[in-house]
Amino acid sequence: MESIEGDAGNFTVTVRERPRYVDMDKCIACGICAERCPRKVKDEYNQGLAKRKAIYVQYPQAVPLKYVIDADHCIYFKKKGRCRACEKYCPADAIDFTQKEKIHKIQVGSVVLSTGFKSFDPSGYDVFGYGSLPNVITSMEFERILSASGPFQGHLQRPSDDKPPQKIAWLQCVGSRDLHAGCHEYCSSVCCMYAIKEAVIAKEHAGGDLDTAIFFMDMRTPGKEFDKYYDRARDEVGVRFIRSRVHSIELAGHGSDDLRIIYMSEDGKLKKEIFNLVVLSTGLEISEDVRKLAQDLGIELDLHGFAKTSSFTPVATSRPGVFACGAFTGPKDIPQSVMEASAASSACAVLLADSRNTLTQEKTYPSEDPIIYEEPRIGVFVCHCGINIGGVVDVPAVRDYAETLPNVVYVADNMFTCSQDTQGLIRDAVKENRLNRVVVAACTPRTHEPLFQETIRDGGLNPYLFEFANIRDQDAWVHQKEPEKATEKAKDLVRMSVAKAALLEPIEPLLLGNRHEAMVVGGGAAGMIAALDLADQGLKTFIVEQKGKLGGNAKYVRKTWKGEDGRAFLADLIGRVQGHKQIEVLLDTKISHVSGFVGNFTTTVTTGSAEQELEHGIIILAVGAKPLKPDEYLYGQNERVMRWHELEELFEKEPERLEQAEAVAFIQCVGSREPERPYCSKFCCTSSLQQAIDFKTRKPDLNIYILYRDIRTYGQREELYRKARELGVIFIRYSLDKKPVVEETSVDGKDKLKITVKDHILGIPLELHVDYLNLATAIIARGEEELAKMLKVPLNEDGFFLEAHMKLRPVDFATDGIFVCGLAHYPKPLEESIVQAKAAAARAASVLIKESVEVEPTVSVVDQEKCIGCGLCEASCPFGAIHLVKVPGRGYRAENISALCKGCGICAAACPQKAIDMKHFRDRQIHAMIEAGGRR
Amino acid sequence: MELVRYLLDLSGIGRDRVQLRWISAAEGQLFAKYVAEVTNITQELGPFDPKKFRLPLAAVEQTLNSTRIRWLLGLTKQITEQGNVYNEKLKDKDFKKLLQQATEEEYQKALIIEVLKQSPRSVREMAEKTGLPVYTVSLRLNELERCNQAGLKEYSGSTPIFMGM
Amino acid sequence: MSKDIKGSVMVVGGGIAGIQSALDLANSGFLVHMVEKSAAIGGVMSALDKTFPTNDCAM
Amino acid sequence: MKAGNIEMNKSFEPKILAFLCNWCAYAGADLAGVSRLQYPPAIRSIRVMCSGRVDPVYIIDGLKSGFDSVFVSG
Repeated sequence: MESIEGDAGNFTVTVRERPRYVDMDKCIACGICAERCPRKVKDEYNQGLAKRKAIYVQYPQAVPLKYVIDADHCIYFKKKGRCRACEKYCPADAIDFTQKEKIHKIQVGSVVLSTGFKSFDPSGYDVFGYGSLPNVITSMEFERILSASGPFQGHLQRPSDDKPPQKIAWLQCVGSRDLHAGCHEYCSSVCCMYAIKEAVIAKEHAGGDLDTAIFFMDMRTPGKEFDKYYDRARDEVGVRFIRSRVHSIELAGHGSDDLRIIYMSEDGKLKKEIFNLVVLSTGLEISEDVRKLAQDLGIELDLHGFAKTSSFTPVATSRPGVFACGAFTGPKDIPQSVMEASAASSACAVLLADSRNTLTQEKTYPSEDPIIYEEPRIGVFVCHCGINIGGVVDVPAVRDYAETLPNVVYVADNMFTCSQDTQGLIRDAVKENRLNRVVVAACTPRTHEPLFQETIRDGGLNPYLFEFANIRDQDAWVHQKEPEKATEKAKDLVRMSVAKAALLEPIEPLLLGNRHEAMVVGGGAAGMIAALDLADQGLKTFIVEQKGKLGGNAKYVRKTWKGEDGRAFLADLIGRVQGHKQIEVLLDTKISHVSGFVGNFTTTVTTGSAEQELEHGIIILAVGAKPLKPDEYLYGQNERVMRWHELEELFEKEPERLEQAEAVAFIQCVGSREPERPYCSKFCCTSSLQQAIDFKTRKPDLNIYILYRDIRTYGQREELYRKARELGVIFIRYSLDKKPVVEETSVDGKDKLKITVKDHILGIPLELHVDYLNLATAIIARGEEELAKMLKVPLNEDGFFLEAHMKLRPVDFATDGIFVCGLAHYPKPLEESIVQAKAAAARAASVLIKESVEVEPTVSVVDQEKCIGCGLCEASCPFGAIHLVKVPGRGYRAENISALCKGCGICAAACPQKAIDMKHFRDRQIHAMIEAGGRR
Repeated sequence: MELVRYLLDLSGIGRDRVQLRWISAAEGQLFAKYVAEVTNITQELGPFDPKKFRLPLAAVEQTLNSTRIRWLLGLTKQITEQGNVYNEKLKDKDFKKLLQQATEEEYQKALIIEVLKQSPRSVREMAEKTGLPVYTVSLRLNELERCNQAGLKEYSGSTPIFMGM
Repeated sequence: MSKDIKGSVMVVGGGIAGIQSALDLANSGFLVHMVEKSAAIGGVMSALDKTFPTNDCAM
Repeated sequence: MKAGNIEMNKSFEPKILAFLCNWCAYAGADLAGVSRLQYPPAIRSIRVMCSGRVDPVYIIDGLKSGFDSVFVSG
């Protein structure tokens, strides 16, 4: 990308397309060129741990799966016209050395920059010996070592002698949270998580005896389900966690490749330990290329090189119409990147709403081939899923077994059946072998069935001529120590699926009219942002709020951690919502009933005693959460003990209180990260630090103590931690088994609080006398069981709404047309709530703008010949989806209302006449599965 | 499902061959625990030989497919919550009793039908094959005759021989 | 802000964020041009073995 | 004798037919996989949209077909 000219809504972007020297239309990705290419090059994709050729594909599942010539290494380009081996051997005549660089000028309405990050390069960091000690590697290198498609096919071995290591150490914060030249001050936000994961997976690969140790300063696992993983890694998997900063690494001895780590333990003692392999948890940084690009495009960056954004418009860059998401705006993990990506798309959609659908066209499918009605011809595809399945189940044996089953005419096994290239293989196999039923044995239909249905649809088959065999989630993964039995089970499951597949029949799609209104539940910041993003696209939106006014928890945010004015933002937000023509706000309103489905919801709401029905196409849940009222540390018993924003409000109202105070303390993790609530509330550290800095700036001689377990100022928030320490805020770590004790006392006639806590560095109990104590208490769910039940969406163990997929679908539910954002999903700071709200709006808008929605056609069917009109089905259906209709001359007969039917099949089981059957789960299909499964 | 378990007890197969457990999408741990539990129970019971239980299995299946039982099951809610055509509401306990009695009768009839499918038999033979008391066989046979599901075939001496219809 | 608004968006970078953005935009009725400097999309995530905290395969 | 009997039975590999509701038990079973919880390899599951779909006859069908027991989970 070279430059952007023009204004938001109409940019001309200049991009330079580098030549591939391979004709994309001709290349068939057969790989002969790479086989013949004499030039070997270090493979960047495998972090230089393996070699590739000068003509290559990045990785076997690459999209597009087309070869490319690396002109920097190709002999033809280096030695003017020599070699040309690839050209000679290419069967498709795809090599084209004459390709030139092309300049494109493309007109677009807006631009999204998702340029990502690069891993910190520790070469310049000589204390850890990276580059000189072969068994000191980076975390990205370790990822490739663990990967089944990596240089060692997933066998755990170390670079120096290819031997499996017995002891591995991870060093956290390499290049991050480090003020040395060339390093970064910020926390990279993801390294704690990936290090724990790598340690757990390494132990899984090595099978038991491997010792793993993670050297860290603060364990920062603040995300949803993150602390549980950490707890499990430590308590069940046996990963060792050593709180220390590593001093240096040296060779263990002459002639040995092992490494001695010299580190300072928490109590200040110098310790040494020998490891076979050391992994550096390198941070994330913005590359020089991206910095330069930003400069050329006129995008402002912060001092670390990340795109400058406001907490309130977290995906907008300094240039109107240009948006940013992912690691370009700060170090972050996959779910947060995915949410930002959706948020950026929402921001574009708001900007370009008037020109929607002007340049796009609908996807078309080949018409369905009538061969589907012929005798069953089944194709079976068995997936290795890297080593996920292949490492346990004997995949080739399952494939060969499938070939012996009745009606099976084609079998194959694939490394990753879900990859783009395999989809092509499946489509081709369907056409070439006239397959009319397809079975895939792989992960789980709950995530991947839609993908394969789409694939066979592209191949000319009805999507319901597909059947899944779950041999990963419910086989390979849960029988890791019994490979033979797992293989037997896989064979049985494939046999059952093939038996059902033979009886599958095509099902016609069910299209229903779609409403274009949205209902947002909750009028806090998240709810309002989501509503505005939809309303700004011209979509009518209802906000249903239980309380008497808008605002929610955002009113407590006086300032964001970046220093922006939270109250002004909230006032502006409420004003925009109330003044918007497309938004209808219903205050003091409760939801009493919800019926319907995506595109056609009807919700009954009550305001006081008045009841009304809202009709809408989607639901966004933004019901928020609340802070815990603790029953410890004298909260509620002594007025000097407060929580969250109570102390700063007190100091605001009565500034003399701050003037007179000599010392204040904060206790972190009150009610969080405890057995009862094993999760982190994510923004308490930031909040307490912000307050501490504020107090200390206003009254420099005030003593401030922060009692913490880990300081979790992830990302650029680390600045606050540094600043607080510089200002002289005192940090004292405590552990869960030795919580601080708070007592009332008086000093020189003044009422004080005495806090006793064991200091980990000095090893002795400290007594602190403070005027005020502020507790950072857990953020807890509101208890939305009833709402969850009404909408049939799940809650997790902690009472927060559970999204469809933790990483890839962070605002969706498995139930279509319902989305979640804000604190209802998990505790998070305001800027992340805003991102998630915009993401929810983006996902919701993509449903709302459609003229019709396609619903699952796997509904019940009534055989009116058998039906006697008894009405038992109508009485038993929980969804009101089947009723009796008058049939002239025959009395009443049952009829299915497809739009409401969830396909549960209760009616079929209840019918005394056996007149009801379920599409795709027909009686005879299930019988066939049972019969096939029982066979020995 | 409770009814199936009741029938499995009646037929000597044993109710524990069917296990029911409720879990939610978030309870992976519980799922693993339940599978271990059900596996254990099954191991304690030992292998199931469908050949040995051919007759009771067929009868149980027939009972479950019988119009009477399917109707009763379908009407459970109506009878216990809204009342029958005479506006009588049955207590859960009473309804359960009624259902069990109906199930037992239907099962006995099904056994007799299954036995008669093999060949025409006398009442005593039927009692022997089904394991039911002679008196019970006579009662059920009577009902079957009324519904045209069984009938007199011939006399062997003075002993009547019945057949399925 | 321009008067002639184009119904298209350019997404720069084909990692997980870029892909998600592009998909959401395309599903909302906008034409998307994706620009990626390497020869394939997928970004860093494609090189990860498994992902935290579900241990799903990154591919 | 009885104890010995049970011991013997323990060694047999049961085959259990499982009906799992797509939204609850099947999802829970997937989660068990994601969490790598190990359990005995005895079950052969059939996914249904709701455990209410499980006609009692299916259970008898399972026993007739050679399964040692039937597990219904919703």
